[in-house]
Amino acid sequence: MSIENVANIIKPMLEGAQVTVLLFLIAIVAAIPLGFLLTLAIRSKLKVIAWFGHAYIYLMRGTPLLLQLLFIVFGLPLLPIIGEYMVLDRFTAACLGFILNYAAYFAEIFRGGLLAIDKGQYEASQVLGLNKWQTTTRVILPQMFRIALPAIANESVTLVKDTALLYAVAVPELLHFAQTAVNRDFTIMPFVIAGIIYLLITMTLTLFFKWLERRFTFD
Amino acid sequence: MSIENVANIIKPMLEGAQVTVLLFLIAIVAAIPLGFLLTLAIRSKLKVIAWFGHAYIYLMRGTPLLLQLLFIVFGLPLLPIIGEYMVLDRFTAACLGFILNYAAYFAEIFRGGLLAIDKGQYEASQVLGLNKWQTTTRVILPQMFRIALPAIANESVTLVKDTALLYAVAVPELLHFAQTAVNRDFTIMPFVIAGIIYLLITMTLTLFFKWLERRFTFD
Amino acid sequence: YSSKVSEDENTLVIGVDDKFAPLGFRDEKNELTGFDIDYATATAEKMGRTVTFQPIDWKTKETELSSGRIDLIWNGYTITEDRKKKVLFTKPYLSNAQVIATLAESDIKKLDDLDGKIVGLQALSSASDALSANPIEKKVKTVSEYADNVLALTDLKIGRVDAVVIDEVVIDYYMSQEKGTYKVIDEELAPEEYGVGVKKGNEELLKELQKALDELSADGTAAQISKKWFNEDKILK
Amino acid sequence: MAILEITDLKKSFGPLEVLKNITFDVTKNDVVAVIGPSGSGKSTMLRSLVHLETIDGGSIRVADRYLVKNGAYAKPKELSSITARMGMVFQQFDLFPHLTVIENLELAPRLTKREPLDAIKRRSSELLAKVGLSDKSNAYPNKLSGGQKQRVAIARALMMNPDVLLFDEPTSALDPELTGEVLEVMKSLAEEHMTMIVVTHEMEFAKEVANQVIFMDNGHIIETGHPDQLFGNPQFDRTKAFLNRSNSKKIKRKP
Amino acid sequence: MAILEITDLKKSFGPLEVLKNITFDVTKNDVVAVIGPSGSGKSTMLRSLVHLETIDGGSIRVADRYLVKNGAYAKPKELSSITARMGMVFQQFDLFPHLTVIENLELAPRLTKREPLDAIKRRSSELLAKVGLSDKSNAYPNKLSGGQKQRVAIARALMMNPDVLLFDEPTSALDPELTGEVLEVMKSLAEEHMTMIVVTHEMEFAKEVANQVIFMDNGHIIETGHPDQLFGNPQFDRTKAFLNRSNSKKIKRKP
Ligand SMILES: Nc1ncnc2c1ncn2[C@@H]1O[C@H](COP(=O)(O)OP(=O)(O)OP(=O)(O)O)[C@@H](O)[C@H]1O
Ligand SMILES: Nc1ncnc2c1ncn2[C@@H]1O[C@H](COP(=O)(O)OP(=O)(O)OP(=O)(O)O)[C@@H](O)[C@H]1O
Ligand SMILES: [Mg+2]
Ligand SMILES: [Mg+2]
Repeated sequence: MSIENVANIIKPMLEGAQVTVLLFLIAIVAAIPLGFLLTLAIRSKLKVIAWFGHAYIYLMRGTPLLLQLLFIVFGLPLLPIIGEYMVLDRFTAACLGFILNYAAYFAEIFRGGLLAIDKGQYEASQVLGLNKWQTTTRVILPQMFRIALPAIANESVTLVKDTALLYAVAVPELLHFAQTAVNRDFTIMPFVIAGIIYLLITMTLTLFFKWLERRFTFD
Repeated sequence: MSIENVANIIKPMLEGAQVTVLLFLIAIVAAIPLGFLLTLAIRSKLKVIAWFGHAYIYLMRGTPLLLQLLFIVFGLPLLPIIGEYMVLDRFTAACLGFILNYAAYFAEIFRGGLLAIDKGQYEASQVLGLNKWQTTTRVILPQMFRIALPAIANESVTLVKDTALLYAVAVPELLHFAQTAVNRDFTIMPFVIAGIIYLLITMTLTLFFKWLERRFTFD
Repeated sequence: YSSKVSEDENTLVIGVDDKFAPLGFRDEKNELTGFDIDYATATAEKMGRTVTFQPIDWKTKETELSSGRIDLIWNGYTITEDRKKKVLFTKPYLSNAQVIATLAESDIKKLDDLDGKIVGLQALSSASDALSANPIEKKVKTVSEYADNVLALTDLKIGRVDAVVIDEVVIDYYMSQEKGTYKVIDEELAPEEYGVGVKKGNEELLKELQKALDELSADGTAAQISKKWFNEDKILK
Repeated sequence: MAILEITDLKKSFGPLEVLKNITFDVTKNDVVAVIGPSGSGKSTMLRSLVHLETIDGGSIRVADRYLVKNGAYAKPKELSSITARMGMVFQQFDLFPHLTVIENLELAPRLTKREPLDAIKRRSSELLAKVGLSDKSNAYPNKLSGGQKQRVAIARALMMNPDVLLFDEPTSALDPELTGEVLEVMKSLAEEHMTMIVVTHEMEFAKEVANQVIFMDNGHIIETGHPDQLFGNPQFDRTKAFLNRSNSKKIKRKP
Repeated sequence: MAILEITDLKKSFGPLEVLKNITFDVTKNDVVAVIGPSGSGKSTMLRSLVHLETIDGGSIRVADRYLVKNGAYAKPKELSSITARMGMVFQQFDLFPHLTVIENLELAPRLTKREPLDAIKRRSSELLAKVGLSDKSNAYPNKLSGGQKQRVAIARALMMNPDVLLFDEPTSALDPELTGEVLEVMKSLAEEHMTMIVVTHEMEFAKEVANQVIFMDNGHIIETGHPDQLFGNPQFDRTKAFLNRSNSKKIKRKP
């Protein structure tokens, strides 16, 4: 296989990888705050809101992301009446699916993080005269974030890998171009290259989170 | 939508669900012992074996399962010379992909389980005259299994959801038939039904593992 | 379901896109049906073989064939020069054209109207080859590639694409099923012909297959199947 | 006038009456030691004073204002300005693990006090010096020993300039070797006439530093008095029994 | 003849020489108490006897067979039959958490002894009765108190009919209130003439039960003798210093 050939294969794949990375960034930036809101929802004193939050998380974690993507991309527009307002461009729809799904997973992570924070932190803050908002933003969130960091790292790597699902909802990304090249050239190389690209992305991400964890080790 | 219609939709989907369940069972039954062997490999005193185990796990966890499936189903047969012996029937190939992938995840779980077992357990066994095999099978494994159970439960639910990837390698399963019905009838119902079927499967599994955990709580 | 590789020599495994009406698709009972399904069944019978249909992802059809997991690609498989490099073709048995389908009320009337529009088509299909070969391709805004034609038509109906490049045979069928939803613009992209694909190097199977096809054509069975699906005899002699 | 006046305090957790009828005063500059068996309600009483527990009846007056009067709490707005007069030091230190020592001291004043930043900074370094930890200013809590942590917690409480400082078993979570340094700091505070209420098991400290000892049992104050009197000549059998038990426990300890 | 003869034992962890030259005998029916400061090598010495540590030099003879002779270990096959003569009880109990009390006792005999099952069962219920836990036979370890766990661990060791029983600080992980019950069991074993080596901080126990005390420091045996002599009239300064320190510690403890 000539170098030119390889370049020909790699170019579209790298473009596909951009879609992968873009989806990843959009999804993570939106899913983390949404997940936190969801955590607040399930801790809410209003039973309805808490119940809704739990049901949502249960639904999202109990069904495949791929089904959710198919539902949003191809299903929603078919709904009677409101369907026609649900026509999102495929990439946007896919982003939405990823955000909604990952928010549920992040919510669980944050819930765990909050549980791990000692009651004493709230009490010490109260006795020092901090109000609820100050306690949350200055005392609780930084600690929760730190506790949740390893789990967030894990989930982020999973997210990168899940971007491969775009393949199935016909958003052309890395795998799509790999598959196209395989079918055209009858060689296994494109899969190997795709694997290497994914490994590079997940490795970078892992290193980034390792750095972040070290950065926020309080000692 | 008439009842007959719904029945028409559901029947192939339930057949598809059988594929889902079958794949799940095959994958879990094979991946757990394989994962355990892998755990032994990375704890091996032979550097080469340990290194190979680590590399394998790293590879499997760093790339998308979907890519691995495409690789096994479509890529392996393209290999020069040995390719023609690598042509597995699609379902078999998919099973292989799932087994190889999940073995890596289970290996990590078991590794964690073994780390959580106190050194004292080995020492007490030795002083009581148990040999290595007896120590492993009668003392260590039962405890490791118990410690790993919640993580195994989690991973199993993920596995059920990952069976949806069969859709992308064209093994007709639940989602394939749901998508077919959606396109034919222009209704969103089949997705909803698919979601319910997945929820039922994951719920059953979760309950089963909860029962197992209670069963093996030593108090 | 069945996805076995032909274990016994006597079974023909035929790779089909099971969302390609009216050549191969699923009816309300989820059974595979269609012109190609009937035609292939009759052919196999003629050859004294049993037949298994294997739904595949159209994107991977040549890979499937070369891996030996299927014996034939037979599902509105257009004969092209590119593909001839990868597979053996029978003589063409049906003529077809790649056409532009839009919604009935669309103001796209001719090829040039595609300027700046979003066009959908099936990934790695001859529709994609036909579009690339036409100068208009440079002017369309984006080309969306789908796993199958049905998804492309679904998105046309939903409004995510403005037009779909599709096999005439296929869109004719949909237009007869859902009257008034779609229209086809007069200018066609490219004429073409369907053949059956056999793995390179398997001349023997090709010969055997071609013989059976010729016989079916001669004894009128082919014409009969064509009338069932198209109300006329469209078989190429 | 008493700086703290507690009258008829009542508190139940569900069916469990934990504080039955607690009444006592604290005069400015007093050091009050609260002793009593486990579960007698000492922590609950102390926590009620800073509104970490909501009481069911009785009054708490801090200086000239009522935190709660005959079971009715002050308006929400006023609550925190009343409890702000008291600082509290917990058994588990409860430092903020994500902040350095100096940040732990300065967080609350910066957020809540209308005070120039350099005044805050001056006070924080004075107080760190006072508890003998000037060199740990930029360390994170998990790098400190238990005794150092507790000294930081004391300094942190002092940053708010409280009129009264409450301690809930400040040395119980410490290795025996580390209790000394914390007790030293508390002694020096007493010498500077800080008003303090200390729930403690350290009888030695109570004897040496307190000028009033309160013995609680089962939600009641059984006996209260000067340490010489209460330890030397307890009036009630329950007090005697308790004091005997805690002496004998000491001896049974392994080295 | 001594049932256990330890000669010139040497052991290093990397550059750290932990046992420098340990020599002593244990006669049948002896109760040997090993005392000494933390890090002096007591645990390492004890663990070497049952081959949980591999020594670098010296000899260990058990009854008539050498576990290791001048640094050379017995053949792998023989090793376990030699160490089988010794039972060991650990500081952390190390019961098998997934087995009930009775299963903990019976696991090893069932797997390793060629002995009829009903003999094993008889012995296990006898031994449970002996440590006073007949009623806990089917409980899982995590339902037991620390003291109960340690008594099960002793019974489990006795199931193997060892000639010598080794204890490594059997009561250090226990709440002070629970040490008593374990010491009682050990005392009764001593009365039945069980040969024991006990690494301990419980000086009282050493005084009362042991007939030989070994004082180790820094990898050496500094002094050995009858408890009356060693505690009453220690010959060496280091022994004196150690005994003084452990007395004074006792007093400094908080109640
Ligand atoms: N949040 C709560 N909910 C229910 N019961 C509680 C709560 N807090 C304390 N109690 C109970 O109230 C009683 C008094 O507890 P408190 O902590 O005030 O005792 P204490 O005198 O401080 O004991 P100790 O010396 O052990 O700290 C105990 O029986 C305790 O179990
Ligand atoms: N596995 C090991 N690797 C390295 N060093 C060790 C190991 N085990 C023990 N040591 C070191 O050997 C020395 C002796 O340890 P040992 O546990 O025998 O002392 P000890 O007398 O039992 O002390 P303690 O009273 O604290 O239990 C210590 O300095 C210890 O840190
Ligand atoms: Mg308390
Ligand atoms: Mg030790």
